[in-house]
Order: sequence, then C-alpha cells, then structure tokens
Amino acid sequence: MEFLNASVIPYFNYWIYVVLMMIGLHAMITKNNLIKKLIGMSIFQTAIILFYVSIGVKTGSTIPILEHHHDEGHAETAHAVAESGDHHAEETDHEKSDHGNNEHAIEADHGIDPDHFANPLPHVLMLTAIVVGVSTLGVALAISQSIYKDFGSLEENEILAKIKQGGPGVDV
Amino acid sequence: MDSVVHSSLPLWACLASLLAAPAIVLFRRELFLREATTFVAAFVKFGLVLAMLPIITSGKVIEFTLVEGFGGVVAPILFRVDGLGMLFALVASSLWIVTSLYAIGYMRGLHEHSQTRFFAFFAISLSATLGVAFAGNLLTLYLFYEMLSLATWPLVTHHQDKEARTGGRTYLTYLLGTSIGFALPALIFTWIKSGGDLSFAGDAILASADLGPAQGLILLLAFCFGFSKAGMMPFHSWLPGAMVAPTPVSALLHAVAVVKVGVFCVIRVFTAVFGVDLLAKLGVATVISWIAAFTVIVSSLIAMSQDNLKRRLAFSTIGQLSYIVLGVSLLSAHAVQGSMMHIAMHAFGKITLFFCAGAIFVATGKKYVSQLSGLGKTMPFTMGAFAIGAMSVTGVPPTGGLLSKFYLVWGAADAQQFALLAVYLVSSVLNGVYFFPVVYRAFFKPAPEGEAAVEGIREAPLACVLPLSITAVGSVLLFFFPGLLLELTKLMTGAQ
Amino acid sequence: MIVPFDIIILIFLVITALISLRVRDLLGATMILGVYSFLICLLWAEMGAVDVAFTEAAVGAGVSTVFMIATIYHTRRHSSD
Amino acid sequence: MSEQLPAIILLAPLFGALLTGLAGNRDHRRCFPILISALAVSFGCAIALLVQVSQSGPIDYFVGGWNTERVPLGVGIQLRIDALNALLLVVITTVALLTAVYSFRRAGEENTEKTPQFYMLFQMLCVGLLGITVTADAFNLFVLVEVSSLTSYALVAMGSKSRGTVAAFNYLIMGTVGASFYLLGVGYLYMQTGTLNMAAIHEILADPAFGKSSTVFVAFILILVGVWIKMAFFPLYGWLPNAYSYCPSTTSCLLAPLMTKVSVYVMIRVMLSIFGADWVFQSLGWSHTVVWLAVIAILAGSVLALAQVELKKMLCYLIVAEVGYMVGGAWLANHWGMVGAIYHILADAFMTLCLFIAANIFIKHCRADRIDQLEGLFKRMPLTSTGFVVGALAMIGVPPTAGFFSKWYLLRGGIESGQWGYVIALLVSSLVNAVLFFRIIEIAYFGKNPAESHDHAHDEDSHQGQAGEATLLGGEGRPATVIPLLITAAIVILLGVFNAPVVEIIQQALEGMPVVGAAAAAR
Amino acid sequence: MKWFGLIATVFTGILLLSAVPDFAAFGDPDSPANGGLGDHPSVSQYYITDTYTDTKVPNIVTAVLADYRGYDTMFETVVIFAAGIAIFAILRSFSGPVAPSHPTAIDTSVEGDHQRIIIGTTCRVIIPVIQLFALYVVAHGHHSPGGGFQGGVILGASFILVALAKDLSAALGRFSEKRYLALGSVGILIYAGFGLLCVALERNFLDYEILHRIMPATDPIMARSHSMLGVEVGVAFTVTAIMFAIYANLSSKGRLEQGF
Repeated sequence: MEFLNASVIPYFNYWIYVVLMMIGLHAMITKNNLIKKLIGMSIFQTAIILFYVSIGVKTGSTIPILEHHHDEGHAETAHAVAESGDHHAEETDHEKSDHGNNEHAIEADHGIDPDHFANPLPHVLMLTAIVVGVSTLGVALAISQSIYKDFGSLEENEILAKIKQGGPGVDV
Repeated sequence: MDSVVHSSLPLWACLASLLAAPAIVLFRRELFLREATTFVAAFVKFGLVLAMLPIITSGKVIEFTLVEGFGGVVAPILFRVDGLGMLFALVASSLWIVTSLYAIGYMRGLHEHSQTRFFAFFAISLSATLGVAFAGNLLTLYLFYEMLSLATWPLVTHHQDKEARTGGRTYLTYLLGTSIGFALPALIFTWIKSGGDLSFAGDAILASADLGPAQGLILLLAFCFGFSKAGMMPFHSWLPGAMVAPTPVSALLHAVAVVKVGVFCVIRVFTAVFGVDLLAKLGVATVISWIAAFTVIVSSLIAMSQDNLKRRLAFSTIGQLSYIVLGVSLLSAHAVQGSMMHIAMHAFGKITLFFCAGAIFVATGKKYVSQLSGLGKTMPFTMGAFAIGAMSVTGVPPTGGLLSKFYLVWGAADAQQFALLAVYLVSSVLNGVYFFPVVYRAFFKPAPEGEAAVEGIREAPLACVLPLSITAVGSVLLFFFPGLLLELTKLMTGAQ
Repeated sequence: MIVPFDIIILIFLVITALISLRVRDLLGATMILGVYSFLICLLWAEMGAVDVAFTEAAVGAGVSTVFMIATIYHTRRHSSD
Repeated sequence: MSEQLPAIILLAPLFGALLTGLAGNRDHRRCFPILISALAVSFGCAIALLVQVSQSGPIDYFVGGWNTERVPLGVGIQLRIDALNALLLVVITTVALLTAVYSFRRAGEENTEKTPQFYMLFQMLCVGLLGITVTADAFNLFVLVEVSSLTSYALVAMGSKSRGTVAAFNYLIMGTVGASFYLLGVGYLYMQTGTLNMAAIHEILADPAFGKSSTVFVAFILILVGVWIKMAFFPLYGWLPNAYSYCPSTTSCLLAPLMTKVSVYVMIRVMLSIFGADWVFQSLGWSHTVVWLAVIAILAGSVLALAQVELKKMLCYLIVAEVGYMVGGAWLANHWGMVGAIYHILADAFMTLCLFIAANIFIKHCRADRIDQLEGLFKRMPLTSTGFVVGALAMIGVPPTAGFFSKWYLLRGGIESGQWGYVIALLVSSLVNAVLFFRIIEIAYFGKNPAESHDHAHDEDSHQGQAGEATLLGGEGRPATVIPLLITAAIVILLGVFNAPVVEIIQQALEGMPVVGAAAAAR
Repeated sequence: MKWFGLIATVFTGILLLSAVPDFAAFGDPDSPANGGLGDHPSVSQYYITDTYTDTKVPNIVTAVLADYRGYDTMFETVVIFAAGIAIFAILRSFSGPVAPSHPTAIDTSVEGDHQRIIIGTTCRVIIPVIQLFALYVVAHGHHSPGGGFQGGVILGASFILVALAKDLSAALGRFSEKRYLALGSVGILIYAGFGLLCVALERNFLDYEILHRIMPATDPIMARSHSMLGVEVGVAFTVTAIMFAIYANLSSKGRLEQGF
C-alpha cells in the first residue's frame, strides 16, 4: 500500500499509459489478424498521446483558452495590444499577479499567470500526432484491403503459407 | 638528397596505354588499326619512360601530384619516379612492345575469340603496372595494385570455360582477399603510426615511429602477405591457377608485370616503409627471410614434379620471386641491389621461357613436358631460346641471371647468413634440375613414333618466334652490358 | 493529485483495450475501440486538453471507426485471435 | 532571396507535388517536366546552401520569424543548416534527380493510370527527407519522418507484386513502431527540458545533473531504438529486404539509397546535436556494446546476402550490412570513426543507387530477378555492366571508388579506438562483398552455363535478332535509364578521388559538434 | 513470435516504467515542461503569457498550431494529403465494373425500404446542420476548441454520412473524385501560399506579420490572426477532401461505385 501511495497513485496516468502501450505493442507484434494489429496500433498511438497530454497537466488549471469578450470589436483591442506589445519588450520579468478574467488582464499580458492554464504545447503536438495516426491507419487499411484482394485472407499465417506455396495470386 | 623535378611525364607514361584502351575498343572491326594502336601505345609508352631516364640517372627524382591531399586528411595521389621505379618501368614497358608482337601472332595463330577485349585489358593492365612503378606513396601504390588485380581478371579468364572460371576465382580470391584483408589494414595502421605520412620520399615512413617488435612483425607480415602478388607461400597458389590464361598474359603479366609488382611492393615496404635501419633494429626481417627461403626450396621441388610446362614455369616463378624477397630481407646493400636487378634479369629470362611454351603450343598444340621429345629438331629457334632462358633463370653464364644471383649471394655473405646463402646455391641447382631435362628431352631424345612424319623446320609464326628471340638475346646482352641496371640500383641503395 | 474520475476512466481504458483485442468479431472489436476512443477523449477533456479531446472525438471515435468498418465490410469479419 | 533557401529547398518539391496533382491528372505527360524542374530547383538550392555553409558557417532559419529578442529559442521552429546536412541535402537532391530521370517513361509503365499519384508521392517523399535533414526541432523531425514514411509505404505497396503489398504492411507496422518510439523519446526529453529545439535541449542537457537522469536515459534509448528500426539496424531489419525488393523499380531506386541513410543521419544528429558527445559517449559509455552490435549487423548482413538467390534481395541485405558500418563508425566515439560514418552516408547513397539502377535494368532486360539468370549480360549491355561493376567495386572497397575511402576512414577510426572486432568485421564484409559481386560478374561475364544453355537459347536468339552485334549499344536499356546510371557511377568514382575536400567539409561540420567532447578532452 | 513479442513488450514496459519515478509529479505546475528549468523558462510559459499580445488569438492551442508551430501543421496537412494520395495509389482501380456479387462480411440487407426512408430523411435534416457546425468549428477556432482540422473532419464526415445514408455514388455526385483531389491540393496550396507570400514580401516563411501590407485594414498583429484563419481554411479543405477520399476508396475497394 505504501508503494501504491508513493509511486503508483501520483503517477497513475503514467502507469496506465505504459500498460496501454504494452497492450498495443504486444498486439502489434503478436496478433495474427492484420486488422487486430491495426487496433493494437491505434491503442499504442493513443497511449503515447495520453503520455504527452499528461505532461501538460497542471493541477488546478483550466483549458488553454484565454477568456475573451470578443463583442467589443477587434480593431480597438488590436490597437491596444499593439501598444502593449511595445510596452512589453522593455519589461522582461513576469510578475505574478492574480489571474484576472477581464479584458484588461489579458491585454497587459503580464497579468496572465501561466499556472492557471494547462500547458498548450503538448496539445498542439498531439493534434499533429492524432492526424498522423489516422493517416497511417487509413493507409494501413488500404494496404490490408489490397492484401485481401491478393490473398483472400487477412490472417498473417495464411498469407505466409500462400506465399510459400506460391499459390494463385502470388507472382513471385 | 636528391633534387626533385616536377613533370607530368609519369602521368602520361601511365595514361599512354589507358587511353589506348578505348581506341582499341573503337577499332574493334579494323584489325590492323587495332593492333597498330597497341603498338603505337607501346612505343609511346616506352619512349616516355626513356625520356625520363636521363633525369633519373643524373640522380634526380621526378614528382607529380595528381590529386592533392587536403590538410592531412588523406594522402594525395602522387607519382614519384626513382631508380627502382625507373628500372621496373623500363622492364615492363620494353617487354610490352615485344609481348604485343607476340600476342598478335599467338592470338591470330589460335584464332582466339574476343581479341579486342584482350588487347584493351592488356593495355589497362600495363597502365596499372606503370602506376605501381611510379607510385609516390603507399596509397597510390595500393590504388594501382588493386587496379591491376581487377584489370587482369578478364585476361586470366579469357577462355571463359570452366577451367578459366575456377582459375579466375582462385586468382581474385587470393589477390583481393589478401590485399583487402592484410594490406589495407596494414596501410591504415602505418598511416596512423606515422602520423599521416605515406610518402616514399625522404626517410622511411616508419623510421621514427614508435613500434614494438611484435607490432613490427605483424605489420611486416601483413604487408608481405597482403601483397600476395609476390607469391610467398602460403599465398602462392593463385599463380599456377592463373596459368589458364593465354600465354602472352602468362608471359608478360605472370612472369613480369603482376608478379613483379608484388615483389616491387615488398621491396618498397622494406626500403621505404620500414627502412633498413628500423628492420635491423627490430630484427624481424629474418622471419620473412625464412618464409622466403622455404618458398624457394619448396616451389623448386614442386616444379620438378609438374608435367604441364606452364605450371612448371609458374612454380619456378614463385621460387624466383622469393629469391627477390629473400634478398631484400637480408638487409645488406648488395643483396638489395641483387634483388632489384633480379627483377629485370628474371623478367627477361622467364618471359622467354613463357614465349617458348606459347610458341610450342601454337605450332604443335603440346602443353606437357613429356610431349616435347625431339622438338629441338623441328623448332630449333624456339628451343634454343628456351635453353637460354633456362640458363638465365638458373644463373649460368653468359646470361644476366648470373649477375643478379651473384649479387644476392654476395649480399647473403655480407649479412653473415650462410644458411640462407646455402639456400640460394641449393635452389640454383634445383633450377637446373627442373629445366635442363626439358632442354635435353627436346634436343636429344628422339621424337615419338607417331610424329616422325614431320620433317624439317616447323616453327611457330614469325610474330611468335621473333619476340622470343629478342628476349633471349636480351638476356644474354644483360650479362655483358649490365651498366644501366647497376646504376639504377645503386641510386637506390646508395641513397640509403 | 488525481481525481477518482481519472482513475476510473483509466481503468476502463485498460479494460476496453483488452476487450477490443480479445473479441474475435472484428466489427465488435472496432466498436469497442470506438468506446475506448470516446473514453480517452473524455479523459483528455477532463485534463484540460479540449482541442485534443475534440479531435479524438471526431477522428478516433468517428472517422477511423468508419474507416475500419469499411475495410471489415470488404474483407472478413471474423478474426482468428 | 538567398537567405530563404532553407525553406525553398523543401517548398519546390511540395509545390511540384501539388501542381502534379492539379495539372497532371488531365495529361500524364505534364508530370515529368514538373518533377524534374521541382527537383532541379531543390538541387540548385542544395548546392547553393553547401557553398554558403562551407564559406560562412551554419545558417539558422526561423520559420515564422520567431527569433526576435524577446522570444526565447524554441518558441518557433528553427531550421538549421550546417555542413553536415548541407552535404546530405546535396546527396538527397542528386539521388532524387537521378532517379527522376531514370523514372522517365518507366514510372508510366509501372503505374499506368496512377502516374501523377506516383510522382506526387515521389516528390512528397523528397519533401519529407529534405525536411528531416534541415530541421532543428525534435518534434518537427517526427512529422517529417511521417511524411516520408507514409509516402514510402504507399510507394512500396503500389507495385503489382502481391508480396510487395505484404511487405508494405510489415514495413508500415515496423515503421510506425519506430516513429512512435522516437516520438515517445522526444516526449521524455520534453518532459525533462521543457523545449523541443535541439540546441536548447542540448544546452540544458549539458548540465551534468542530467548525466544520471533515468528519464533522459530512457529517452535516449527510445529514440535510438526508434531510429534503428527506421534504418533497419541488425536485429530490427526484418521489414527491409522484402519491402525494397518487391516494390516497383523506380521506388527501389529512390528508397534504397535514401531512407536508411537519412535515418543514420538522424541518429548522428541526435547523438551529437541533441544529447552531445559527452553525454552519449561518457555518461552512457555504451559505445563498445553498440559497436559489437554493429559488428554482428555487418556479419549477419553479409552472410544473409550470401544466401540470397535474387539480385535485389541480395542488395537489400547488403544495405543491412552497410547500416552496420555506419552505426559502428558513429559509435566508435572518435573523430575518424564519425568522419567515416558520415562519409559513408554519402558514398553508400551513390553506391546503392548505382547498384539498384543497374540491377533494375538487368532485371527488366532479363525478365528475371535471380542471379543465375543474368548470363552473358556484359556482352549485351556493356554500359550498364560498367555501371554495375563500378558500384560493385565501390561496395567491395576498391580504390579509387568512394567505397574505398569510406572504409579507409572507418578502419582508421576502428584502429585508433582499438575496436578490433569492428576492423575485422569490415574486412570480412569487404571480402564477402567481393565474393558476392564476383559471383555475379562471373555469371554475367561468362555467359550461360553449358549445362543449362538450352533453357535460354530462345532468349539469346531474340536479342540477337533485335540487335545482334552490329551496334555497340544494341542491347542497352533506354538512354533515360542508362545515363543516370553512368552519372552515378562517375559520382562514385569522383567522390572517391576527390574525397579530401568532402572530408574537409565533414570536419568543418564536426567542429560545431565535436565527437570527442569537452569532458573527454579534459581527462 | 509470441514469446518474442511478449519479451519485447515486457522489456519495453520495464524500461518505460523505470523512468517513471524520475518524472515530475503528475499535475505539477513547476515541472520542467510546464514551469521551465532554472534560468530556462519553458516555452509553454511564453505561449501562455505572450500569445495574446503576439497574435491576438485567445485560443492558445490554435495560435501555437497555426503560427508558432505553423510549419509543423503545414506538414501535418501534407501527411493527410499524402495519406489520401497513398490510398488512391494503392487501392484505386480503374478496371471495368465488376458484378457486385462478392461476398460481404457484414449483412446489410435492410428489411424493407421504410428504414431507408427514415435514415434518408433524418440525414437530409441533419447533414446541413452538421456542415454548418463544421464551418463554425473552422471559423471559430480562434476562440473555442476547434479549427481547421476538426472542422475539416466533421465536414468530411458529413459527406461520408451522405454516402452511408444513400450510397457512394450519390455522395460522389456532389463531391466527385476530380473535385476532392483538386480540393486536397488547393488546401495545402493555400497554406503554403500564405507562407510563400511572406517569402515574397522578404520575410521568413510563414511570418504572417508582414502580410498586413497586402491585407486591407490590418496591423501586423491582426495580420497574424487573420492569416491563421486563412491557413485553417486551407487545412479544412484538405482534411475534408481527404477524409472523404479515404472513405470513398476504402468503402468501394477503390472502384468508387456502390460502396455500402
């Protein structure tokens, strides 16, 4: 129980991500059916995404979207921001003031406390990873359809047996 | 110190035959033009070599850098002509002229196929040979050494039959295997030990390197076996295998160019890589001496048992090559001089013998010693030349072989190596034992019954007989006029 | 700290993953993979990664399930393992 | 405009691909000019970059202009071109250009109705490879790896051979595992350092506190294993031989020289630019183990190559062995080993290209891919054979080809670091290569075996009928296939003869990221 | 293979777990990734504090995605596009129509036509809503979760729904192969075109700031914001096209006839 409290509970996300990854990897290596391999691949990839997202979590933070009353018109705020951007260049230290949900606090950027927002970078990266994942899945499915057309099967052992026989559909 | 002349002559001498190769291919339909090209290239080459001779004899050295080395990254590709290189180049390029003539007679006489390819690769091989002769550093040497192995492969396997295939396989296995397996690592090790210097100029490369006896021995063995064209046992069996080649190839390449490139490299290793002083200090050269001595004796014994004439000659060559290696490993000035001279003397003698073997084959189709009875009557010129060649190789006056053997024995005496001196003497006797029965059989045994019908002189074509006569005369002349050779070899040993 | 909600979802994730790999009916396996995707998308939303969750909902639970079904439809529904 | 070259070099093939998609579908003949011009622009950029870099040092390029004073490093994506990747860019664009010329009409025959798609994938693959090379952002590298992998899966699967499809599936599974491992490794690094920029990570990891960090350690292993899978390093090579030998010929000419080499580049980049030599060689201290793995890779690759009867398969196993050369060289942990590994990347790319083009011409010509069916080709196809022989000699390591000099540097590194196992493995593999290639040359040179001559008699006749011996090049392939081969062969030789300036540039690259790091030098 | 797989998996698992105790605690705002290391402030802090001043986009993820790391996103789009082309290249077959007698794995025989009517009507009602929502997701990505990619997927899904509800040829009638392939290219063309425009104006690739010179009524910062919308639209185009393309090919074995 002590072990649980010390190294499992605080890192529970990471433990589960490893477990999911192992499940996925094991399926990718050992499953006989190609579609099952791909299911394993999906699990494997989501596990990695889970890991990344877990890095970016901050306790007590909110989603990485600054609240913003955008009914006040863009041009005006843009102007203000441009000014404050210049202003900012001189001030380098980020003083930590209270997080304010009002327009003003956003514009004077040093009013934003980074600890109040989840880390956006892993999210961005994982958007890309998801896209890559679905693209790979699509190509893999296309290849499996093509394999099925040639071999009439999606079971790896049957395909290998057919290749060995040099049976119909196999042009070696 | 020798002064250096910068000139592109060595490059052109090298390129003369290389550039001829495409021309030969181009004229493959015009037999006359093709052969004329070969001749022109041979003469041009010889002329270029001769043009360099006065510079060399005046004690200078010609250098030419083909590709620069950058900041010690890698050695440059560089030509450097000195006495030894000159000697070798002279022998190779002069004999090419003769061999070209002989090859035309031989190839036409036997109606060989793919003559164009034959002549083209022959020319490339000569380029590589001269490249080795003129190499200015170990890298360049290695480069042309490998080029020679590869360029001669199509010549060895010329017949393209099963035997040629096996012979060619052995040939490449031994030559490439040893050069990649031993010579290349030895080369790189030298490069590291010497701190990035591979040049033959000046002091020996490893003269000031920090090298223990064990390392030195391993390195030396790696070089000597790596340049297995020198035919030291146990890496000798490529040479008998290569005898499947047409005779002109065996004659020029496997009596002169290729094998001499091997011993040439070994001499370079002894004199320019290690340096006599270092070897004397390490005391490892005796190992090589004994390996060479073993090779000399054993190959002579094997030669006696060979019935195939060309194979007998091949084993004789192996023995003679080890003479040279043995001589240089004695580390005495006279022995080294003798070794260098033996390159030339043996070249003339052995090429004569091969020419004769080929001429016999062209005229009668006979390959075996036991078939030669009575041949002296039908082919007197050929067999006469054979006798002279045999004398030269054995070391009987008045032939050039005597001189070089004399220097070798002298050197052995200088070095106080009387056991090795005995090896020289015993093996000379053995040489006689395996050559003179051939001559005796040809001249004094009656022809076998079935062939008695042949009357008068039935020589091979003139193009075959003329070259062998020239080289036979050459062997004799070298006995009487060895001045140039002595001068060139002195340049080398004097410089040490 | 981790809220119990997380723990429950995480455990369910493992269970769904195992089931989808165990089930021999590929159509069922795909459906359960959809459930898995949906669960993980909930988890991410809870962790503050709304954009990722949104994408996963659209892609993992939506489109890729459709892609898989399209393939299974043209091949074999039954898997040997 | 010249400061925009790092972006343009990738954008040219990208726009090429898009234009091919828009314009090529209607008329397939438009594809080829677009391809050539796009790659030519890239090639020009690569040359210009190489010149620029070798004269005035590395170029930093910040996409989106995120390099003002107040923006910390790593906020935007940085492209960085030093001498190392400038060389690689030249190699990639040259190989791509030569393969493009080779594909003229060939691609159309192999993918009749999908020619535009083939060319689009071709160009996107180039985009991916070039992008991998120029980027200085660890995550961006992953994205571009996926661009190149995804296109290469498709290129492999496009072929008409059904085994190619199966191979593509395996390739995809392995490739995804590899890329995912890399991604995971980058995640671990990000977790410890908070940035994705290679230089920034390097700066943080230079702190000795990270020498013992198990996270960084695991990150390194993950990245390394991921890259090893991608480059088919020995125990992880399973996907490669089938994928490269059952794919269409143009694809094999493009993938075989480039994919593994670029992965090796990534490994070197990760070792030197992200983790740094100090960390990799000193803190980790694994170089002996990895070099021994490389030794096994070299020997296994060579032995497996010996066992093959199909020409392209054999070449594929040789790639496995060559990968062992490069990994071993990079892990010798000394200057010359690294120089050798990098030089071998260049040399091997052209050697492999040379052999694959020649092999493909042979195979097309004989309509057979077994080694023993290549009889008598030298007589019929002297030019192609010359190209093949040059490639073979380079593989064996005969001077003055590039293969010799890469071995020279690798051996030098091996001897200097006392890794005798590696030295011996290199030599053994050279000898095995000699056996392999002379077996082929023998068959091709000697013509048919007397025993089985009747089988192929008709084949011979048909060719005699077509061309006979009347013309020198009667039996040759199309000029569009033979010319790139001869250019490649010439490059193999020239790269060898003029290796010194190339090595000079490599050394210049290594000045920026020394192999023997400060810690080792201080000891 | 089974044992090898198990060993490899377990080994990987142990390796990964071995590093877990070294991790910063879950949710720690001061972990290196979140809070930075000593004198190296983490880049994510910069994103959170400065995105609004830099770009005027409240959704930090969108800003990072389309601007700071826009280069990544462009290639992410290229990945999608490549996948579409790849699937076309692998699967598309132009051979003549084949009798639809091939056995199908899933029994789709619907009992009677009335179900089809129900589905058809429902789809007719909801598809416009879905498409409208998709456009909203694209356009509103600056302020709320979403953006080009999510919107594109939804838009693509709406076409897939058409194909599911009626049949593939009906969907292809609205969105033909020629069109979706072109749209895929155009999407990236828009994205890369924005980048190239910046190059043409002598700034670095994708440095949108300079575009205020040619965009009416903007300043450098709003130029960033608007350009992001532009590239998101490009992403949406490509994703829409390719999602549908993938489905169309997968569901008809590359013949683009019936589908299911």
